[in-house]
Amino acid sequence: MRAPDGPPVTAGDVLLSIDNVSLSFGGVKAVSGVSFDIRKGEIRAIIGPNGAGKTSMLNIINGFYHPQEGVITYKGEARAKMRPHDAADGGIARTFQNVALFRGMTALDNIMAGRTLKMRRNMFWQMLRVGPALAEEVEHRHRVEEIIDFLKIQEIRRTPVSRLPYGLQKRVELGRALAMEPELLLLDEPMAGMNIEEKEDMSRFILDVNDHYGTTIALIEHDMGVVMDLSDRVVVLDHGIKIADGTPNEVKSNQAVIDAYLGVAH
Amino acid sequence: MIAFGQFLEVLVSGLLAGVLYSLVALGFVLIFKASGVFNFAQGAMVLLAGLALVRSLDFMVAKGLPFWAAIIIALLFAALIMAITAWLVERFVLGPLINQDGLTLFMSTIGVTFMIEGGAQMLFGSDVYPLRLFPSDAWFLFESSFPGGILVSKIDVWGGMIAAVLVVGLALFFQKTKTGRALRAVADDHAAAQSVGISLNWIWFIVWLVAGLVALVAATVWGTKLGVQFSITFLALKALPVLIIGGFTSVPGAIVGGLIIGAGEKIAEAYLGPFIGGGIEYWFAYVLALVVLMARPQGLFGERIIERI
Amino acid sequence: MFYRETGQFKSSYAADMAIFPIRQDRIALWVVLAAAFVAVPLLDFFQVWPFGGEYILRAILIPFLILSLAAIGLNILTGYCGQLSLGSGAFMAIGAYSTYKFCTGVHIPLELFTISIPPLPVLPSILLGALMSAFVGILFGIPSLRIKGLYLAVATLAAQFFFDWVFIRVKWFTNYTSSGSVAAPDLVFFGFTVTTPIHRYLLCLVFVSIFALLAKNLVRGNIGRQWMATRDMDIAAELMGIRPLYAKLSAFALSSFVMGVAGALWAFVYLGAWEPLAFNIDRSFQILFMVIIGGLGSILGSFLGAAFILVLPILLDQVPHALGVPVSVETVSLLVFVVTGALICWLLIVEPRGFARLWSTGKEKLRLWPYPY
Amino acid sequence: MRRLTLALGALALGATAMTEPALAQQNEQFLPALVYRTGPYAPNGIPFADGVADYWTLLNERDGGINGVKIISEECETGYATDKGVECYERLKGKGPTGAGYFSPLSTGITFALTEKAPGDKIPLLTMGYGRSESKDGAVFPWNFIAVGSYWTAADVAIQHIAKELGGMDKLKDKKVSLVYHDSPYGKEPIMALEARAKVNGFVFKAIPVTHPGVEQKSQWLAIRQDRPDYVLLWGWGVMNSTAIKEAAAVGYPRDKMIGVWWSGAEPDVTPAGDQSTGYKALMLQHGAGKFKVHADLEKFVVSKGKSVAKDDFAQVLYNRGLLNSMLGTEAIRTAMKKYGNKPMTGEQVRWGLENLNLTAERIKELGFEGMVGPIQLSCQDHQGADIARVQQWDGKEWKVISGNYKADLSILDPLVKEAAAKYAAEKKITVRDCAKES
Repeated sequence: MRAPDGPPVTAGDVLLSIDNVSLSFGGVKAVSGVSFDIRKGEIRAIIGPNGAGKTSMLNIINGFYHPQEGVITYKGEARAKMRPHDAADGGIARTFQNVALFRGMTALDNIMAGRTLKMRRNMFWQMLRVGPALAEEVEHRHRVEEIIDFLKIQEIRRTPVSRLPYGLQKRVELGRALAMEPELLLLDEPMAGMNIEEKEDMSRFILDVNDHYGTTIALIEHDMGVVMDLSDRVVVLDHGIKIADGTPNEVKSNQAVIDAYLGVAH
Repeated sequence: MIAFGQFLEVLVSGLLAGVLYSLVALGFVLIFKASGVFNFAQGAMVLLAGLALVRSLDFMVAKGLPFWAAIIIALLFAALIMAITAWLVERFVLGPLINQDGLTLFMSTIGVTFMIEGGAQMLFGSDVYPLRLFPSDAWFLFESSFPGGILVSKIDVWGGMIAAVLVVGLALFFQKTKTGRALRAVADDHAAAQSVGISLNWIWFIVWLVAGLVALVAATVWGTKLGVQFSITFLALKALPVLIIGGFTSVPGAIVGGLIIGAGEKIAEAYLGPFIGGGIEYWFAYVLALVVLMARPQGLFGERIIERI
Repeated sequence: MFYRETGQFKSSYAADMAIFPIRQDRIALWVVLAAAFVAVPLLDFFQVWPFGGEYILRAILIPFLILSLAAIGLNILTGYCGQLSLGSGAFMAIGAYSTYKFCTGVHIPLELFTISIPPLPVLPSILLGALMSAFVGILFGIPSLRIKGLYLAVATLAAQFFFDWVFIRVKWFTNYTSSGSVAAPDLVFFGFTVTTPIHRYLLCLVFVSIFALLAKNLVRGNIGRQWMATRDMDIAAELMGIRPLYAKLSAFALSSFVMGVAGALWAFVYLGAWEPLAFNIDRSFQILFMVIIGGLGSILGSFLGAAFILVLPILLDQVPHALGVPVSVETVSLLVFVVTGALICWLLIVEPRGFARLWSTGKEKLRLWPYPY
Repeated sequence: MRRLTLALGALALGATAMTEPALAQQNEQFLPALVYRTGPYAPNGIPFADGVADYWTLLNERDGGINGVKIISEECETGYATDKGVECYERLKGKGPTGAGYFSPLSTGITFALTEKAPGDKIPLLTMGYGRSESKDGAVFPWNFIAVGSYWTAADVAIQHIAKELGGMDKLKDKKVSLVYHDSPYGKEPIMALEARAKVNGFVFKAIPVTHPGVEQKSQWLAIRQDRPDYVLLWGWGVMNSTAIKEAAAVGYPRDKMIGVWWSGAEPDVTPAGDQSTGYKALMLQHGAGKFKVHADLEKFVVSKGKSVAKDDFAQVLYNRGLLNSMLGTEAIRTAMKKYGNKPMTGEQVRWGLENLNLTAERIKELGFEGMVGPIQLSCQDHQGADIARVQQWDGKEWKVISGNYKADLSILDPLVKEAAAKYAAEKKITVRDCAKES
């Protein structure tokens, strides 16, 4: 099964659209009837109080959860039930709320692992590690070094990630997702647990990624200031239902959003 | 009618044999449940308990003590040995390894296995020592309905009853006693248990002690069946499929797993064996366990593994 | 002082990606290889201590090399891909018996046609035998897509016991000998018959060196990163496009292949004649011990673990005799049990990640020495 | 640092142990002993090892060695594991002034492995009553000596005894004989001979495997209960034997219809089953338990001096087998000395001694083994030397001999030996010796 390879999507077109999607776990509704879209090249924020179904939404987008209802259209093609690696094939990359790095590997290897899909030499060549196989490894190492330079993590290349401080782990994780050269980058609370300085760094990286590579980004974030600064459009979820969608300013003044955040009873 | 009688006989003896495997499997479950340690040493503990029991028993009988008095003292002595073992294991091996991952703890219990096997034979000898606590002949039931009747070994029935008492006893221990409740708390969440003042070291000592006593009970039955000797440690391998079918964390699972494995392997040996050459019990038990796992990856009674990200 | 990388600059990524980027390490490797390939044969040739007689070669070095190879095989599966297996013995047995069959000719009369392969030379037989092992490895790896951790470990015992039984019961594998034991044919490689211990040793050394290098290449390449990613966090790995099916089954296949080669060498080079008991559950456990004690996820660790688990009991066994202490064999062998067990526990307490980690911590310290930081 | 020194010290010690400079006196014969005093088969391994050691001690204490050449020996624990056995073999084979005289591994697996190594090292294997049955053919197996009896002899004699109990060979027809065997090469050895016998005598033969180590045999015995064979042959080792007897008792199979091989007929096999063993029969490798003239010497020269390693296994079946094993080995050395002189013998010389061993009734009486073993003569063609065995029965307290000697039917067995040996020779590309040309 391959991810849809539809017609090329240009900036401003809809890259991914979610129509009336519902997901429940054994009777508990996590997401119900949510629709929104993500346009090519934008930074799209998904916000909402705890338990609003934000992470579930990301899990649906990259195929880890399969919604019971609704249609997901990616690059113009509605997709059937698919496995997470098919989403990766289609150019969707992801970071995680609680860092999900490969703890036993170095920062460099973690990011190199992001190149998996781009590497073509088979096991036999890898075993010999000469000629084309070595050339391929070197070529991808170049690309990864660019990312390392970009994220300014040259010093920790060879450090096992389990020994890195949290902020750096988040950065490596971003690097790993970037190594996949994604079309759509999903960031799940990229700034959770960071201090102001780290947040500023991370924000700059996100904007740079969006600028430099033209990567479409969907992010979940709690820090409203960050969301307002970064995002082009915001979708607000509460208890699995979409309560608002629009530019940061529109959303900010939306009464339903204010109520949800202040905890007014429905 | 003969065929059905034979089938019943195989089934009954399989179920009972399975319960005897459960006796060994129970020890694994207790330790895994309370500490997440896959205790490879359980088979060696059965050997140690058996040797301590039979050697002290023989010694006191030779000294002229009446059998009933000798058996009580011998049981107490063996229990004491198991308590000392539990203390040593906790103090010198598991204590220092607290918070390590499962594989390291598993490996350390293999080290413990070597030490117990070597130490037990050094202290008590490496010969075969007969133990006769239970009758080992058989009943022949329903002789009027089936020619020759249905054979039921008495020792297997004893084993079954002992297993039942043991499971009820363990259930009461976990439900009704303070220590038992603490054990359950630890099983649920190590850190939380510690934060409410339950000492992990104490708990681990208790759980190894209980597992040691379970090993002693298993040793009385299996020692009578086989004679107390090194080969008793191989029982661990018969208990493993029982363990996976039941799930590593469930006491009733160990019993149900035993019944399934026992009946399954005996029926396979009796009805499938003749066609493919026999001797298939060992692997059949594991293949059966594998099939169950394919349907339920955590065993029949194990806690469901939920994948999150 | 002497172990520094200061002043060693890499001018290309290829150099930076070498197995040992630090010069001192490279030198150490060459020294070890030279010792293994040149010094040992020389010492043996001149019968210099401790190579008087054949004991060191035949009873220590040859089994050490073969078991290291098996440990590398298991390390690929358990150490790198995180799939715990207790079926190593079975895969070694498949390698051994298949090699034997290819060596003596395969003849399978079927209903419609007959599969008939004439007796093959030893080398292709070993490789084909290992392929068989890899094939079965894939088959028994399929449950790993659903079953994890200790449950999987116990499930791999199904393979262990099943093949124990198969090689006892199916007479075809043993060419219908009356007892079901098998004697290896002569070891002929390209017209040269390997008989003397030193030749056998060199044969094993060549196999082990090649497979260690290939394994090292794999684990530091793309497939190795896929394995480790699957081991460390299988869900995240899948979200990055790593197919668990491919990662796990390729690890099972390669690991079984290497273990198959090790099994063939164990049977053909070390034992010479064998029965299924030579590959029973104890062998599986022995190799798992080696991998854990040596260090999961380390090729070097496989060697260190094999040395520890194999050689330690042999050494301990001889200590009292060497000291002239009159202790009975029984006491000594029981003491060996106790001491080995205690050392395993002690080692795990000191460094739960095994020898490989001790080694790398030691190197880090050495780099800084004499300064504490 | 102190730790490192200690570790290095231990290493150095180990290394010295392995080299063992030949400081030993030149007039000593080194005899190795592969034993298993621990592990699953220890209850059977201990008495055998004790017998082996005590007889060597006796020779040293009473006679000052073999023709004045003192015996030095060293035990190595194999735990019944093949790879450990090979390590022990390598460790011991070069010790002493002339190297190891001969090896007796007492394990089928180790025997198989050593069979491949012994010719290269020129050390004979004395595998008394076990190992490859076809190694009787000394032309193909010059270094293997399956002296006194093979499993095929055993199988044949067992059938003859059954026939006698039934009242004649013709009575065997359509009777059922089942073999309960240890599922390993050891247990499988007799099957070929029994199948051949079944063809000749027309009985129904059934082989029932028991998986190692044999702690669980319920299914097998339920099958026997349903099948009701007239006789059950038992080919077990270690815990399997006593468990079989108990299960037989549980299913009500008469113990006196069970006949064990000589490795299933010792005290550790019957005592764990207590009274249930009463009536159980087993073959004897000619000898049984009990004291003979040699035991009087042992008591006088070894036991009373506190030099015996035996405890309560003195004069038990396997202890006596150990004595016999040592006696055969040392007599072979004595034979070799006649040709090569009274000095330590090399393995090659001991091989000649074994091949030319001729133990007459007089010599056996002299050695104090009268009543334990009959005359044995080995030759290039015949590395077994005797094809007879008796049957004993456990009366609840001790083993009682209940039959005379049966001679195995060589017209059935010899073709099997020839065929199997030829197959081995072909597979291993061995040039078969021409025994007619050798003296």
